[in-house]
Amino acid sequence: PADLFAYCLMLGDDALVLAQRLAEWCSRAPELEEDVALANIGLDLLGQARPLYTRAGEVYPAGRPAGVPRHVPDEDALAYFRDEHAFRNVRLVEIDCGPGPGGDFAATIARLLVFSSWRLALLSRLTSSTDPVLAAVAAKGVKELAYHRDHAAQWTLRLGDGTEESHRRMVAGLATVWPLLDELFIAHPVELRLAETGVAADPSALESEVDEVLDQVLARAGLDRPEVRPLAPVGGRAGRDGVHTEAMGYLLAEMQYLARSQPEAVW
Amino acid sequence: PADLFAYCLMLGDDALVLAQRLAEWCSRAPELEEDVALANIGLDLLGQARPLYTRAGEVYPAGRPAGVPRHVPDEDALAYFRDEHAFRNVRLVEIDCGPGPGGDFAATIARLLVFSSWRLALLSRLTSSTDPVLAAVAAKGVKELAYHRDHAAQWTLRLGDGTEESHRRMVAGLATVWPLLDELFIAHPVELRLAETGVAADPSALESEVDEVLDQVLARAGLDRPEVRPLAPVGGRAGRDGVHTEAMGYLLAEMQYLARSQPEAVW
Amino acid sequence: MSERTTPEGELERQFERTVAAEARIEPRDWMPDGYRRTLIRQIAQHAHSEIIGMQPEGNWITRAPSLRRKAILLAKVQDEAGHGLYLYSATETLGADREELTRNLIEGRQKYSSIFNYPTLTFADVGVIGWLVDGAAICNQVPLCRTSYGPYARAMIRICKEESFHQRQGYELLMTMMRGTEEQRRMVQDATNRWWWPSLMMFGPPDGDSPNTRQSMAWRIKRHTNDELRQKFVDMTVPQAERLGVTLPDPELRWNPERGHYDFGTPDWAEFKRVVSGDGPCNAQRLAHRRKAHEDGAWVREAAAAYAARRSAERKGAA
Amino acid sequence: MSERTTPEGELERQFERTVAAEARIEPRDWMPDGYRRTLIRQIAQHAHSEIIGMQPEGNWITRAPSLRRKAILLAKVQDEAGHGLYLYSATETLGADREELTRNLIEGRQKYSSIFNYPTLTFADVGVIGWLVDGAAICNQVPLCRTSYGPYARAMIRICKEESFHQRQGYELLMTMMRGTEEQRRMVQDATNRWWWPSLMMFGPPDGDSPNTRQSMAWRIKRHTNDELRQKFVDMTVPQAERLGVTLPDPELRWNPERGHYDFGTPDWAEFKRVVSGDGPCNAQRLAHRRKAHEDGAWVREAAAAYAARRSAERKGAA
Repeated sequence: PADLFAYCLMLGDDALVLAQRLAEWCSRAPELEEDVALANIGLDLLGQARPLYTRAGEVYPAGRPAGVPRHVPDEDALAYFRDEHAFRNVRLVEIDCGPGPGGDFAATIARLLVFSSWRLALLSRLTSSTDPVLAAVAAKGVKELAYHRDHAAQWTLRLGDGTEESHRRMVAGLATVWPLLDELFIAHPVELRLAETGVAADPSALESEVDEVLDQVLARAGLDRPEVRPLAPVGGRAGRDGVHTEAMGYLLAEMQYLARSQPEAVW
Repeated sequence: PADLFAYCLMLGDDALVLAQRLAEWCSRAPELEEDVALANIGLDLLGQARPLYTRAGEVYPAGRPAGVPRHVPDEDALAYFRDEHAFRNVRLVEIDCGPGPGGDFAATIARLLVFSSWRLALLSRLTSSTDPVLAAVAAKGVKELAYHRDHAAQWTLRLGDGTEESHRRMVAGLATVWPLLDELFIAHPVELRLAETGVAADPSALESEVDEVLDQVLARAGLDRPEVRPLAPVGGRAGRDGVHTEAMGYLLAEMQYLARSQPEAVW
Repeated sequence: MSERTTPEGELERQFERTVAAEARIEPRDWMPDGYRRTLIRQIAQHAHSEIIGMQPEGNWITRAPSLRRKAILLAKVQDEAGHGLYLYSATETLGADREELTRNLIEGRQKYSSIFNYPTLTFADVGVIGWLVDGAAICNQVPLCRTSYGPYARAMIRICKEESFHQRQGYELLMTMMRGTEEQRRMVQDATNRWWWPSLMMFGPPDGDSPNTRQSMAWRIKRHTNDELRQKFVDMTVPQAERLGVTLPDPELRWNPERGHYDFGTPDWAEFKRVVSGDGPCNAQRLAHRRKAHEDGAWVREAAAAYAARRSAERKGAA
Repeated sequence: MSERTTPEGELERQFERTVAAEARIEPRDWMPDGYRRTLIRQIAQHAHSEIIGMQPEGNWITRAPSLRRKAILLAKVQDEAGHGLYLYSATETLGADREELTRNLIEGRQKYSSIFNYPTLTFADVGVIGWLVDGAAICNQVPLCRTSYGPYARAMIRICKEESFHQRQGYELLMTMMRGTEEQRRMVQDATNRWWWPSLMMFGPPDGDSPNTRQSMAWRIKRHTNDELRQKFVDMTVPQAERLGVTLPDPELRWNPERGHYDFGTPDWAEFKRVVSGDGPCNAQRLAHRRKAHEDGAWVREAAAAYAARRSAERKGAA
């Protein structure tokens, strides 16, 4: 159950943290249609995170952060009262790809393209997970992710094959996120153990499928695969081990501050 | 004592919040000398805030935020465990004047010019406060503030009379901060009551002195006083009443998050 | 124009008959220039209000204190973007250009609802905006569902439905907070104090000072006067405040059994005028935010247009 | 050059005598080109390290959990900027140009200490950087206080004094945290685990792989080999770790009574090479941060230069 707990957090944290990043765009997107679209994608991801956290709390109550008042549901205890090192998301979702100074709309699209291609492949496999909640989340999620991937691919075409400026920015955006790509396919021991029992999917098995999708989209958009080296882990540990980039602490401070300031409050 | 408590918070919060904003520049300044200078100014202001908070805690222990563990000193209880509405700083110090997207070095200098001219005038009067701690903080502070004002004035000259670009940015920077100027001279009832007993200074009496300084600096820099209207209060309430701009919540979330996440910790 | 006087006169009588019969004017129908101009201005201002209105609540999405509230809030702000979209579409049926309207907004030539020039200072503001601001908006907008211009009326039907949903969610958040801690109750009361008077001002100046009302009512664009709507809002809201357990910050507020309505104090109309004319606590901030988003996004819109033009040229070449 | 062979040879002997006598070379003295180049490179890299080193700790200034720690940290990072300034000044006495060196840094042509390519993940990292990273830096730098080039040696005396102060502050923070909560002890141990091996790598590759060491030692620029300094650091640090109550993450670490030193494991030199060559967890981030600050500040530096030029022209006009 500790493994399943950890695995639910991995899948849930990926979704929550990216939803948080996408929510930053709200009222800042390049056009209204995109405000709507990015919010929609964020909502889908939030909607995936919540049952995953609830499932995590259910299978392994010992994992609930200590000292959180009982009226706080598991999903909020896990989202708001875990410290940075207990977050299991891949580092791709936490970096600033805009609207902050670390990126722009192109970097946001580049990340969404990579993330949704990968997560779609992952959830497709999880539809047959032996854990019923994972299977259900995955079944719903694949439809959502297919839309997210399509949305990102459409924008990759428009930006890659739009103006000189948009091409230049799309190239830079891909270079921003590509170093985080490798980490997506590195299996954590928890994933490997659960994959054996049919609960999880081994992410290393997704690489060629995802690569193919990305290559296709990039080729159609007139873009090359960036030649950048992967972002190193820290002492062999990365996102799945709770070791994040320096951006993560600021993200959590903003997200968790109110909940932690008033732990007894009821929302 | 509640009045003196509130007054110490006003003076302390002005200093702490501006120090926080200046600290954001650290490693981001236009030249190393300026990294050093802005950090120095921030340190002076932090150094003013700390005894003011300690004094506040001393004269009115009931003002200490509830539930903060006893080992946390008053200065930290007040800086880290008060909610936004209990912060009494003027709104000038909290807005983003750079390095965030809300400003740039020129806006930072414009704010520093206005703030330090005003606070120097204020502390000059407080050197003869009947409260010994205020008088001591003021006596030390006037020397510091004289340097801050001089530093800001020098940069105002360089930027106002530097290049076309720097002139344009300095004009914009002044326009960013000028709407917050009027608030500096509006006396809060606490200030008026304490001014009568010689503890505080009535800020409305500082206006002509500060105006003269600003006019002199601007004239030498070839800059005009911006023609902008003052930023409205909210239902008649502004910074001194605990009603802030939307920037304040984010500033506090970043500043207080760690302390609040681990209230039992010892630093 | 003079040569078409007779048919024009006939068209105008036809238009007036349609309006008087409570039937709908549709985009292809003839309509007087003043009607068209009034509608474009009003619908554009309404659209601008939805778009600017994303900011005060959007301010709390990344900081919402529970996942459920985060999802509700994100969905709500998304709906506001959607409302803006329908409304801009409605102006396009009248021949307006969205890009031009957006420029009118960000260059300060067209207004938006002044209520959004106040800051959201705590999470309770999110609830109070739902309760009071959406509540007032609904009072204003329900009659617009029967407004004479078809596309506007249909947009309003959809919008009103979603806004009542938002209003209930806002009220429910406040109810939950009032059952929480002392500090939460303080936050709700404080937010109520700050938003009450601005909400009353949402109905516009007193009828004596509202020059456009008469013509708009004749055209069935508007159906009630500002003061009528304001009274209706107060009557509806006072019992809600009581159920919630908050005090509305108006010492003159009391039930008047003779009128069958609540009496209430006079909003600070001088403040109203200041905020409308640009001097509210957030006017500059809201416009700067919108302007920045628009300008930062210019390269994206240009890329999309260039891409679409190229694809369309290719299709023509292939045909 | 050949025509000046004799005086040059004389100058070179003079230089070598000065160095061998442990006296100081000063800016106006003759010095071999290789000595000058080596010094410029080494001092510039040291300056770059101070400047880049502002970032990992600077990352916690706005979030420091007490006002005292905030002030200590801000002052420390400010000192690092100050160290950068002295060191760039020392390179200027050798004829280098600060702007050019800065460009070398931000364009990746000159290195800085690889230790700063690791992230600071918790506030304990601030303490551990003081303890281990400043501790290792001091081991490296104390001998430089007697280095043969005068301005460098004098800068190092001042820097070492401040760094020992920082080191004590870092250790004191960790001591305080270890007396705090369980979570704080976990943070200190975790930070120690992450920073220990990178700290050992600060002394550079093993002596067998360090090609420049011999010449630098002959010139009295360097006085101990990498491995000697590394051993000294380990010997100094192990008892400190024990006092603190943390475990150093090296199973091979044990006292060797025969050698009178601690034996310890081999750092992951493959990782070291990757990080030096640009592939650490933060290399790209650190450089991008520095580049952005430099580029964003260009208009300020230009304005200051234009202003200074104008004032100086006026003074000349007046004279």
